[in-house]
Amino acid sequence: MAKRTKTQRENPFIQKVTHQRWLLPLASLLLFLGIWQLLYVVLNLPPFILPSPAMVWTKFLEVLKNGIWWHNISYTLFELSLGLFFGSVIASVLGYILSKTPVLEKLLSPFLVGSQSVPVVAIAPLIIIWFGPGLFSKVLICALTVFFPVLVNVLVGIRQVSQDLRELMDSFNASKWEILRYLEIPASLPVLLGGLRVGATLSVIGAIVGELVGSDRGLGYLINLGRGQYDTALVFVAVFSLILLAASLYSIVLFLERRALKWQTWQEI
Amino acid sequence: MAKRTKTQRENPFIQKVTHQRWLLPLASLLLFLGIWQLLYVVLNLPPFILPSPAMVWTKFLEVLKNGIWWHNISYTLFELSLGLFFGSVIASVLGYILSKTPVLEKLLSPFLVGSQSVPVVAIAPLIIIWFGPGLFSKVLICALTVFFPVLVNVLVGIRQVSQDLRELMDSFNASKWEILRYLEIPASLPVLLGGLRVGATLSVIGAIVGELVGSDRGLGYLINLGRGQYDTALVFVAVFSLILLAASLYSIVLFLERRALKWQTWQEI
Amino acid sequence: MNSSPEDSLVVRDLKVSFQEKDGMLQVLENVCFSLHKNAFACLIGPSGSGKSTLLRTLAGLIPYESGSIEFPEIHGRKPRTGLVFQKANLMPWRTLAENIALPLELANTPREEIDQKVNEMVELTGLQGFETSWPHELSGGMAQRVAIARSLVQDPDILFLDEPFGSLDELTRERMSEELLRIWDEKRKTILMVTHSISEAVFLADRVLVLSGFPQGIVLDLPIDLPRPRDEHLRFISEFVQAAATLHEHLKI
Amino acid sequence: MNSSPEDSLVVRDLKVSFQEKDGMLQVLENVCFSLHKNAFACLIGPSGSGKSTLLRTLAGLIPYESGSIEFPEIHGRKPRTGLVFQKANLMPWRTLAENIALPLELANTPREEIDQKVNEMVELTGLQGFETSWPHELSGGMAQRVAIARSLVQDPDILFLDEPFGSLDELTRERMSEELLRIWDEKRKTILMVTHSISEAVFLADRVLVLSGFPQGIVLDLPIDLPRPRDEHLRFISEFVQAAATLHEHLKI
Amino acid sequence: KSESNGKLEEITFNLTYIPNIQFAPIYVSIEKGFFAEEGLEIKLAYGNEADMVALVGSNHQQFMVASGEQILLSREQGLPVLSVAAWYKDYPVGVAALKESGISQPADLVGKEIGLPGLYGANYIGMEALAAQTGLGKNDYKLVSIGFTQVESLVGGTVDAVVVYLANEPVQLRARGYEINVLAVKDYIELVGNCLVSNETTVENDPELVGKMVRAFRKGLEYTAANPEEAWTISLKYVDNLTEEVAPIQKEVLKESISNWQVLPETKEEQDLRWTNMMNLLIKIGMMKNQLNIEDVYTNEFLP
Ligand SMILES: Nc1ncnc2c1ncn2[C@@H]1O[C@H](COP(=O)(O)OP(=O)(O)OP(=O)(O)O)[C@@H](O)[C@H]1O
Ligand SMILES: Nc1ncnc2c1ncn2[C@@H]1O[C@H](COP(=O)(O)OP(=O)(O)OP(=O)(O)O)[C@@H](O)[C@H]1O
Ligand SMILES: [Mg+2]
Ligand SMILES: [Mg+2]
Repeated sequence: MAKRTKTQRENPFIQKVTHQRWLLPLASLLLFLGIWQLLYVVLNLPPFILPSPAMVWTKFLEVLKNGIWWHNISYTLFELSLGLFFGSVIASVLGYILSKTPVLEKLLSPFLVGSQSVPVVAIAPLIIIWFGPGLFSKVLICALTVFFPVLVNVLVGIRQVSQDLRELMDSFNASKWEILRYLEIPASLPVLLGGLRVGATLSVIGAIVGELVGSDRGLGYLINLGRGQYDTALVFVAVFSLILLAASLYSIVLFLERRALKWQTWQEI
Repeated sequence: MAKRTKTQRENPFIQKVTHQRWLLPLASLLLFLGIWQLLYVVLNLPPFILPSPAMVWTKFLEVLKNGIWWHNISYTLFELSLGLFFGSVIASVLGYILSKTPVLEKLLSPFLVGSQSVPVVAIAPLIIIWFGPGLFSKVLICALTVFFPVLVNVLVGIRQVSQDLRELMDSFNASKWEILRYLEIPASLPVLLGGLRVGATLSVIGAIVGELVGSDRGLGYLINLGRGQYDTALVFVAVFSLILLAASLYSIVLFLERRALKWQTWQEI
Repeated sequence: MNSSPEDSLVVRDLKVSFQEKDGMLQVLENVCFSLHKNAFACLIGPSGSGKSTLLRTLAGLIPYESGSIEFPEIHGRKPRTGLVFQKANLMPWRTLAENIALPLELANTPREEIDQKVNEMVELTGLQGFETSWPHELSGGMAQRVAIARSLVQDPDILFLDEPFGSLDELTRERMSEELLRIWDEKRKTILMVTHSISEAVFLADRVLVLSGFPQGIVLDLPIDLPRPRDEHLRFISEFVQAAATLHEHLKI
Repeated sequence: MNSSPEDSLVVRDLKVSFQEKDGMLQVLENVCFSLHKNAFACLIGPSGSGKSTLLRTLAGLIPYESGSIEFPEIHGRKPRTGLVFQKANLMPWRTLAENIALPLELANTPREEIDQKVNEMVELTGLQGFETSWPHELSGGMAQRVAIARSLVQDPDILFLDEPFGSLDELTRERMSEELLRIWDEKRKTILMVTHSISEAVFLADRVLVLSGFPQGIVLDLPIDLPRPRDEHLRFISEFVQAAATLHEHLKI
Repeated sequence: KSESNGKLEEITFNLTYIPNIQFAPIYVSIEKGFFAEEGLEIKLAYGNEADMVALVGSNHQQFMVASGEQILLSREQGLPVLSVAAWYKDYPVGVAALKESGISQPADLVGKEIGLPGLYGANYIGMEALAAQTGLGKNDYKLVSIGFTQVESLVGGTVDAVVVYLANEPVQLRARGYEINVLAVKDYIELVGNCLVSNETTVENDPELVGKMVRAFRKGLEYTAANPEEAWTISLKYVDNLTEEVAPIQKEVLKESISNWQVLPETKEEQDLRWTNMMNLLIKIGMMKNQLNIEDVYTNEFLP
């Protein structure tokens, strides 16, 4: 029979590059800063249109020191966590139910699609009248944004589950709940996490949109403030904070993927 | 051996309900209108906050007759088609390339995630300066919106392709192009079309966002106009037109799914 | 056919067909037979005659159009059934050991007991050292052995096996069938096994059922009255050869 | 071992191992053999000994660590190889006929020729009436026959078969092996076939290779000098029984 | 230098927001040929105020309409924009409340929730000006960010009062039968309103062009004030959806707007006062840090 030994075959350089996770993102960051500085110098646009990296950095230190940054980002983070949580949980549950009852899917899908194509500003009055101008509306908008990609990927993911394995579970007389837990969740996880990747990224925009429409706290408010005061560096600080949030969420999902899909990693070349 | 006959087993009522595609959406529509009318009567809000279905219908007929509706929806449709087309094509191509070169994926993913979390209003001046206030900016914003869900699902879909079938193609000495055409595309189609479902729906919002920021044509303009004039019925007409656009796109993708995934339909219960 | 108190499975006039895009595919009709407790029956028949379909129907995975399937109670409770599929049907996200443990986890068995039983099964099927391998890292025969282990670990009363030794080499096959016989004998199970090898059927079973394609059903129900335990030299005695020849004859129909 | 102009495959000192999460899994070492043109060789060995791995390596699907694999030219061109996998490996989105047509489509064969060749193959494998069935609607044996048809349709010079008849009933199996022999004889192919049945190996092959697990490699290379065409009564002559016994002996090592 | 050799010079004119009846003077100038008389052909563009100020400030474009405080705010950030002609007399913002709420003077706002789009922009500045001028302290009232939903929020009872544009929301509310009280900022302090804006480069290098723009613009302004009915008819070509139900209200909006315009230019002293007041206010509420030279932020040299 075959024999297992502990030797390693991989090229140590490639290994280093691919295994040290911070190396490549760092490279991208430097690349980006380089391009930005170049644009700043070459285009020679006034700073209120395109500030230099250094200006933005100075501004960042300033708002960091006077607490404005934390005051606002923490609020957005809070909205966004709630929105992401409720949006993806409800989407998953609903997606599961719909995948089991195609008739319901057909009945509801016009509403679901509709809910995705209504711009918030258009129904802002209704939202504010019904749910008030506070936290709830913003969380709702964020949750709505997250909702759809997760829902669709749950639907697609569950449909993908191998019929043979369904029969296997049936042969053990597994209950619906057991089928969900032991078969459907693990089998659709790759697609599901793909939906979460998109959803997590969109959730940031979702949280911001509500703030842009009307809010006195959060990164969206900071953007409005910066724009209102022609303080473009502040706008940039807020935008980069957003990107940071989105990238962190994305990385968390990627990390989950890597952990959950160990059995699939062999397919990576 | 087994024998094939032409009999049908399905319950004719269920069959009618599930096969006549317009029946269920129609039911949802009626349901929706009913709820709306009920809200209108019960809440008794002034019409500039919540108009009745009849008012919105009258408004629709009016803008249909004087040509405003067509003038604006056609423009949005045009933007959106371009955005959807370029967004999904570029995302698919890039997704394919990234799925083949994980190092590149790691290098680029911060940018890609970043591109998704920047609210348009925040970088509107840059977009307008670089691309002008016209059509191109709007198509660009729309394409950006479509881009990400399609990209992620291409990545996930291609990773899902069965390794056994890859070996089969290799055993025929198939070229990369042949593997793409005969294996990767059909095998990842379910997930890919899932991404397109989300992308198509989002594209509508994408097209509108640009118009809302500033434009004198399109459904986004119509929304601004209606809000500016406190003509809420007009806002509703525009919003329903958006939903109609989104639902049509969604249906087209669903139709494609049904055609392309005939082999999978047996899994529908 | 009347059910006797000794029966553990009674099938009457079973009819099964599949809905396909262009109509119905009739697969089984007129299938009648019963298995008494502690029966070891083999099912043979041409490829596509409906053997797997019959087993899947018995295991409750496919609805039947008409007829009846009865499982009389054993020790005053509904009997547990187990099915080994024709494909290995492993979960790609579970390691070898986790795949074997699946039915125990479903039955809420305590962790320790699971570990112990899984270990037993790994040894029985000769898979030591591969407990943490993923299914895609296993050879065809190893995967099939995992599938067998998975069905045995839950100790079912009635075991349906669909060509379980299909991709095992002859030695492993012999070892596995010996084990199966031992378990059957020891635990008094009812076994219905599909095989494509006539000699394997005669060698192992008390009875061999021959399933012919639609619409014939079971065309032969041949009792095999060879002494047990059976060993290799039996293959050359005349009853064995006779039975094999009869089966061969009936398969050709 | 020196390669002769008559060889169509020469393997020297082949070494293959898999990268797994906790180190390397050594599977093949010291594998040396060559097949001459028009050879029909069978490969047997215990489950997990590396038979499938060897075939997949020969077909170019797995990189090898050291050693060499050579395919001398045939008619002045690189020989075409074909591989039948141990699993049927059908594309679920292609109908039965489209699955068989795949290699022809890859070779840009004109549509008419494809249709005609596919029809031939469907008949050969007895799958008439199921041309438009999806793979999930086929029985295990039917799927395996589709896989065989798919490999034969492209008319390769060297054919690697991994337990192609594993899930076929005895009659279909006989018919398919006869067909294989006919094609081999007619078209002068080189065939290397993995089987788990010693008697099938002796019955079909010119040579039987016995592969033992790591690190032994090919432990026996037994020529079978039985006359052709072979028929059933051969199974009872002493050379046959002798060869089978030798193989049985070597498998046990 | 622009030359009037029969061919018209094409100029982009930026209007904030969307086509609107309040832009009637510009539509009139185009349709009546006042721009063409000066050798100009106007291309209208609509968009966000801040974006447009940036475009004009960077001399990507030359002319726009903007609120006075935007000039101060953007100048502090280094955008060389300036007002070349005043349009509105006063700051066009006020606080509106339903009559039944009993709010009829600034002191009544104590302890109330006041809705406004956000803590930035003209509404916010107007509110702060009103509060500062009438001695209301930061903690006397509560500002609630409600986006541009003032009318709905007031009617729906979400807030007690809302900050509004005098020419718009009050008209809308009254037209729908709501009785309201409006506390107009202009009644308490004189601040600059909307202006025609250009940038320093254009003013220095092409004063002739600026003169032409101002002349044509003012002609339209005067003509509209004198002939509101005709101006209305002309605007129909530019503003969509002026239907039977919307039209009367929008006519009212136009009327209200006209009453706020500087059809006759004010004196330099009056203007200096408005700009200085605005600058001091912005500094007081922390939106500006440094004093600017008032001479730089506007010029009357192109006025008649
Ligand atoms: N992709 C893989 N990754 C890691 N290990 C593998 C992989 N494929 C096979 N192996 C290991 O290689 C060894 C040989 O496998 P192989 O499939 O070649 O056996 P085999 O001789 O074909 O057995 P069988 O008769 O059961 O099919 C086994 O121990 C198996 O676990
Ligand atoms: N899910 C299905 N949908 C439609 N037809 C099916 C399905 N499963 C099996 N069939 C058809 O039913 C018939 C019997 O199939 P079955 O798998 O029972 O044969 P089998 O006797 O097990 O054959 P083998 O020995 O080849 O495994 C075949 O004609 C097959 O095409
Ligand atoms: Mg079968
Ligand atoms: Mg194998």
